[in-house]
Amino acid sequence: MAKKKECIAMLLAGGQGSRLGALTKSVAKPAVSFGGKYRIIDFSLSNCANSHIDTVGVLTQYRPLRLNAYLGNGHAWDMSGRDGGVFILPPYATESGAEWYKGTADAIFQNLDFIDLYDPGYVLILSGDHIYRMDYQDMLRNHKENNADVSVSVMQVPWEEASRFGILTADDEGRILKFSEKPKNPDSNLASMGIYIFSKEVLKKALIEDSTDPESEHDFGNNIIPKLLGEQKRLFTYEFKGFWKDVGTFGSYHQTNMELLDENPEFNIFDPDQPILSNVNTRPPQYLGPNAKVHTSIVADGARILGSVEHSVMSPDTFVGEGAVVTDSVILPGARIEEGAKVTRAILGENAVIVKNAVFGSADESVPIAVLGNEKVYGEGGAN
Amino acid sequence: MAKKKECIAMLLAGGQGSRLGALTKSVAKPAVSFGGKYRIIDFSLSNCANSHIDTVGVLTQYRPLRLNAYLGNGHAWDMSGRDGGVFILPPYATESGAEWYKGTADAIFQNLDFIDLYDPGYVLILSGDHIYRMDYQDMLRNHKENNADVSVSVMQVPWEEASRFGILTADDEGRILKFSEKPKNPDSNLASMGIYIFSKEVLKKALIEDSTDPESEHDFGNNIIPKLLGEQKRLFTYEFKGFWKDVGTFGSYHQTNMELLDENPEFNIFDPDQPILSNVNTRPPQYLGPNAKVHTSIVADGARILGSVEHSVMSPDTFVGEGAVVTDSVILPGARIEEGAKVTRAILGENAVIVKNAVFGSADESVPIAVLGNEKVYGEGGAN
Amino acid sequence: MDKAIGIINANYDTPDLKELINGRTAASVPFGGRYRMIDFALSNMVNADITSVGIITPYKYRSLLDHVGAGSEWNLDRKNGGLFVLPGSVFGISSPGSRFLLRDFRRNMVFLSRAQAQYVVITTANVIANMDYSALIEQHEKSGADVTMATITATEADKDLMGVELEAGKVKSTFRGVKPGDEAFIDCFVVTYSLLLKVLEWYSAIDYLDFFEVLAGDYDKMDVRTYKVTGYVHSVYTADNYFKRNMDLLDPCVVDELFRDERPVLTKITDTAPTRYAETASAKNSLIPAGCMVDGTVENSVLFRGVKVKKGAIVRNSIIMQSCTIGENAVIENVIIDRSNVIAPGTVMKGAADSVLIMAKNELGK
Amino acid sequence: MDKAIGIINANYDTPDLKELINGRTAASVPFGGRYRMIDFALSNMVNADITSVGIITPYKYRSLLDHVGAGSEWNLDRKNGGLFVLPGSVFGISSPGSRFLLRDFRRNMVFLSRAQAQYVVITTANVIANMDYSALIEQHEKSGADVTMATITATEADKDLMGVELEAGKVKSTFRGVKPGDEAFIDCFVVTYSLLLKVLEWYSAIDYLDFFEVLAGDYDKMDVRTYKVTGYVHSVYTADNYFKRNMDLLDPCVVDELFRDERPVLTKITDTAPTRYAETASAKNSLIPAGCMVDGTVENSVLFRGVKVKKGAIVRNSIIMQSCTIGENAVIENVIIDRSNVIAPGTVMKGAADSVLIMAKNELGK
Repeated sequence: MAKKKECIAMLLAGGQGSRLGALTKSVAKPAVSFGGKYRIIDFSLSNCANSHIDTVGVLTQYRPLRLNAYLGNGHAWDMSGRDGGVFILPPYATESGAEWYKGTADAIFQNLDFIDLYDPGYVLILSGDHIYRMDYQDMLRNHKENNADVSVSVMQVPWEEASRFGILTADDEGRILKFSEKPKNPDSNLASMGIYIFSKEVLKKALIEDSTDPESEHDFGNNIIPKLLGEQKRLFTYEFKGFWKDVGTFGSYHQTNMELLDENPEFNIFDPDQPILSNVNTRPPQYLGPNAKVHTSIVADGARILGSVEHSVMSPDTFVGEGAVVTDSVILPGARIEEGAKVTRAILGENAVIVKNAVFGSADESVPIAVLGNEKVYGEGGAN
Repeated sequence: MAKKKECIAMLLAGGQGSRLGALTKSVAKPAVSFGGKYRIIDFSLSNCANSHIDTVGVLTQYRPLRLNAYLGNGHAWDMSGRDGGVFILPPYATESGAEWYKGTADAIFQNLDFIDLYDPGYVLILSGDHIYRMDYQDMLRNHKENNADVSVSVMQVPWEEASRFGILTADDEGRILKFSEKPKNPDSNLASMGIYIFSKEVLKKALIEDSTDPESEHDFGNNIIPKLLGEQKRLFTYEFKGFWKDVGTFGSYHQTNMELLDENPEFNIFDPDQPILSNVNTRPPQYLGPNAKVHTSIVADGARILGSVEHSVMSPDTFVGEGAVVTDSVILPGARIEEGAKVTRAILGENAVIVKNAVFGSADESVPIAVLGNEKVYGEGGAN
Repeated sequence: MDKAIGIINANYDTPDLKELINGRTAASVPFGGRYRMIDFALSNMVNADITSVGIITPYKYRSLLDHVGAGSEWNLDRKNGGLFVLPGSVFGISSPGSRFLLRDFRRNMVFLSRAQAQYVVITTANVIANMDYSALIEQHEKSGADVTMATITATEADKDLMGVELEAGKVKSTFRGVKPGDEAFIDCFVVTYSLLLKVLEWYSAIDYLDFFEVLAGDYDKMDVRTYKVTGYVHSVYTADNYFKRNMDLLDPCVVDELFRDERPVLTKITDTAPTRYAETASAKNSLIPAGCMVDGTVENSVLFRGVKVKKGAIVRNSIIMQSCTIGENAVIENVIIDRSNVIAPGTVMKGAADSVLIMAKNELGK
Repeated sequence: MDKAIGIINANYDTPDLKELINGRTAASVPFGGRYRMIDFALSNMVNADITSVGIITPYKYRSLLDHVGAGSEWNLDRKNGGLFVLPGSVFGISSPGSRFLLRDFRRNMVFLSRAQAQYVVITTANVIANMDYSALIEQHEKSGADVTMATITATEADKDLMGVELEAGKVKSTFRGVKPGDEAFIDCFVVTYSLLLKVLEWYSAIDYLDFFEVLAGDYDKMDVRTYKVTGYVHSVYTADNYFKRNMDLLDPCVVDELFRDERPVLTKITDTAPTRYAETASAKNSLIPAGCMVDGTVENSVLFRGVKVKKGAIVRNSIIMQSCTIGENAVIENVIIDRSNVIAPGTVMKGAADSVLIMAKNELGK
């Protein structure tokens, strides 16, 4: 039925992303806005498109409605059509009953049917909430050269931070000897990025065995990788050098947005040869009013700026009134800063409103980033 | 966000369709093949397309994978794009937990969010497993003229069969006075077809109230309609005249296919002005061999017929070998009847095989239709 | 069957657009930062639920095809109906100003006869307006007219339109030389399908005529009415008008009227990053789309996608089209720079306020 | 960046296709029950994972545009790459048989320069074959050749192809007047991108020449090789050949070779019902697509969609194109009936077995 594929991707987008709570009201975390015009999931999907992987299963069980509408059939990432596509894979009922996904490994296990449909040689496992640019074909080439069963993408972290990560210890050829989750005394500084390539038959066997293990939490990092290491399977690292960020907290989300504003940003979204693809509506160009001041910022279409914007990220359809000042902030789609208001070191959620003359956020770097949730109004009645 | 709609459709496609068990192996019932090149759900979706309803939520919890792949984003039914589309609505998890659909009304209740996104004036509730052609706009016009809260599509059934149906009793204006599920002594012969138009606010209120009723089975026919009748709401019948069939049993499925072969079929799939839209791949034209005999039959592309086909429905990629004879049968996609085999009064599932010289089915009308399930092989080794 | 089908005629001569039509049709001239002229007519069609639209193309059709593609951005990639690119006739015999040649319709009888409908909405591709065609169709239907012409009260900018004279609510004649205050035809009308077919049949021998030349002899026999449009409506056939209409978009009220959520103007979507304003940037009273890099100063100007304004450069009262680079310390004032031009550092180009310079597009640029 | 881009040239003269090219291009002539000629070249491109394909169109391009649309059936409605419709030059100066005019490539330098790639696969639209272009590209890459021409061992049917003479595996000359057994070029080749650009630059002043006319003088300097294709491969430029190649499809082995699951031939999809055979129908040794109504007799024939063969009618050794009706008791033998013709009841049309009749298409039929 479907055409056999060399490699398909399974993208884990299920989490509720509770640490970004205020921004995930009626939006799944992978669909949270990022970088002015993107959604977080655009980065993984664009990596797939640019790596010629045209079939992606998206595993989700939390509020799939808008994520569904956003992903459509994958056309925005050049993936729709005869043989490929983006497929949302929610939990489903079978003759034997109905089960929610119990963990990352269980989510894939429950969709082995989907994988079998394409009968790929390799399965790429991804997270939907990382910001990076990677050529998965290069990782696949590496996997094949190593004759590996599993490849785990890793990056070097500072030694002093290594105990906060899942750390892989490998020999000189890159073969993994040991996996330690948050080790007290790390003997390596190679941290797992949560990106795996499995040879399909190895994956299938491991997931089937794991599914009946009552002790297992059905998690890739905690269960599947240690299990395969124990079985002496050929697990190799693939060392990634470049920009990679998990934007799972307000702090890292804000900081990663701010880094886009550097004069020579480490992560360059402006490179026309490696575009980040996304699914957008037509919006009119941005309008800058007669008294507008905008610098060191990125601004998306549909924005209307009458006041000042400094060192900030402005998403589509945002509004900054006359005399308002936005500094060091990330303003999500549709948010409005009314005239005379002041927003500093803040994140404003989708369609959030800062009313006239209100002051939100503080330049004091010792206090956390100020966050206003989606659809919320701040400063109603002129009060703070 | 989304454009406001006058009317959207919610299509109940959740059932496992167990009475068609052999044909639903790895296929949801709405995706079962019908009439040579269609899938059962094509008929409801084409009605929507031809009635200019461009937004359809499909409620499903059973094996959505192939149904998802078949529906895509609705492009095949002219429904994709900026404002509309076909959206699969599986059960999903929220902050408060995860629930499977407990009944038809509960399925809609759990997706009130989706309905609110389009803020329609009216909601059309459909079943995915009926074969008919209806102009829903005419029903909507009728609904508005009656200033109705709910309209129920009905058709006259023979009085002697009325006690097998959900029967509606209405006054001269069509206002519904009573609903009786399979009444022993029917006082009307108007049977509900399971097609409803609700004014949105009435639907929403009824579903919210029903959701907390511990006595309710959360079913439209058994709970919602009686409840609204009890509240003196304005429920009206919309009388449908024409061809309508529920193809939920092998007998009715076979018979309804056979009726397409009548010289002047009551249900005419050949009318070019009212095409049934479907999502198909390019297949080569059908090939009839030098000794082929085909009459009183409908044949889809990709079929290859070397033997005889009489009074049968041949789906894409079916094969009839030299000397084989197919009579009074429905042959689903990819099924093969090898040389010299004989198939009579039968349904062959997708990719089923009748081996060389085997005999399957019987012309004796007192025995039930013979059914071979999807992917099954009959007569292996020459034995029956 | 839909009630109405649409035809956008893009096959007419617009010499007054000068260098802007080098290598492209008038319909595909860029407009308003990210649009093309034809986007307005095409969006108006689909916003009125017209699902069969034919575009009559001139010979220089590539830029137009590139832009409209299969029509998916306008939801016109459909099984029933959809977008049809229709070849137009080659010019020569017709009188100047003809925009609705009968032969362009006759050449496309197959489109007309397949897409049956009660009414046909016909427009040129150079009307800048967010119009509610369904109201136009509704008035036409209710009045029982044969033809309903959309009209405006002319301003100084509209003198190249055709004026109409009414008598008892019906059009009795048309004239050239429109003055402010006259009722002027904006090259958009609805015609009853059966009448259009009849006209094409009657005049099959002299099909080099314009539809309105033909009507001119028949105003007594035919029921031709007008539908008065208010608000922002302009037909753009000259470079001067082109510049002014772009500058109109620096008024947020005009933007709100043209680009409204309930009837959006749709265009081809490309994946460009948001626009980046460097620390040295200054930008005011300007329309700037995504995909630009602004390091210098931009005032009272309209930029298009992919424009780079380097450090120290100044762009004032100008239109800079797609993929141009304005080099460091260059000064650009009262200029239209067409796409893919690279302006060397330090260059100074200043047009007069009432007669802007035009720099033609760089054909081989990306 | 993809390794290769594709160009399908549909801009050449094919007078020997006679009435079949009335109102349509050679590329869009219907073939094999539901396809158009170009479907083979286009499907071969996409089956080799070529995602940027330019089609050079002649002036009569409407039928071709109608057919290829945005390329969605071929997965070519993409953001990166996609299907590009490229205007061809007008004919006149070139020698007959030219199929790869330099000026057609030069006119479309924008396409070539945007879609950078290492190799360019170029073919005409009239090659009926299910070819693995990726093997062709691979051989070209491994051999390091400048140009690799796909060739066959000629049969009687291939005498209008160009023959090639090899010396030590390299092409040294080409000739007209191919005899069975000669190695003949099937109008499909791969060229290294940088070389194509150089040739276009060198010969910019005499761009009315054909690419292979130019090569003819340079075979000693350039590395031109061949890639021998076996199996079912035919170029169709004459009506006689057209008839025979359609009839070839009545051999299931040919069908299996052309329409294979792993490299499907894709075409525009329409929503037609399955074909209905009435009680009085008899159909054998024929290729019949969905959407037909067969009440009469069909033998040794190829029908297209929407054909009705009424009761008592007999169709033998014929090709009946889309939407034709063969009236009751009519007898049709050795005839090609082009689309939308209605044959009155009782009509008898018989061509000779070696010289079939052709009935041109009915332009205004639906």
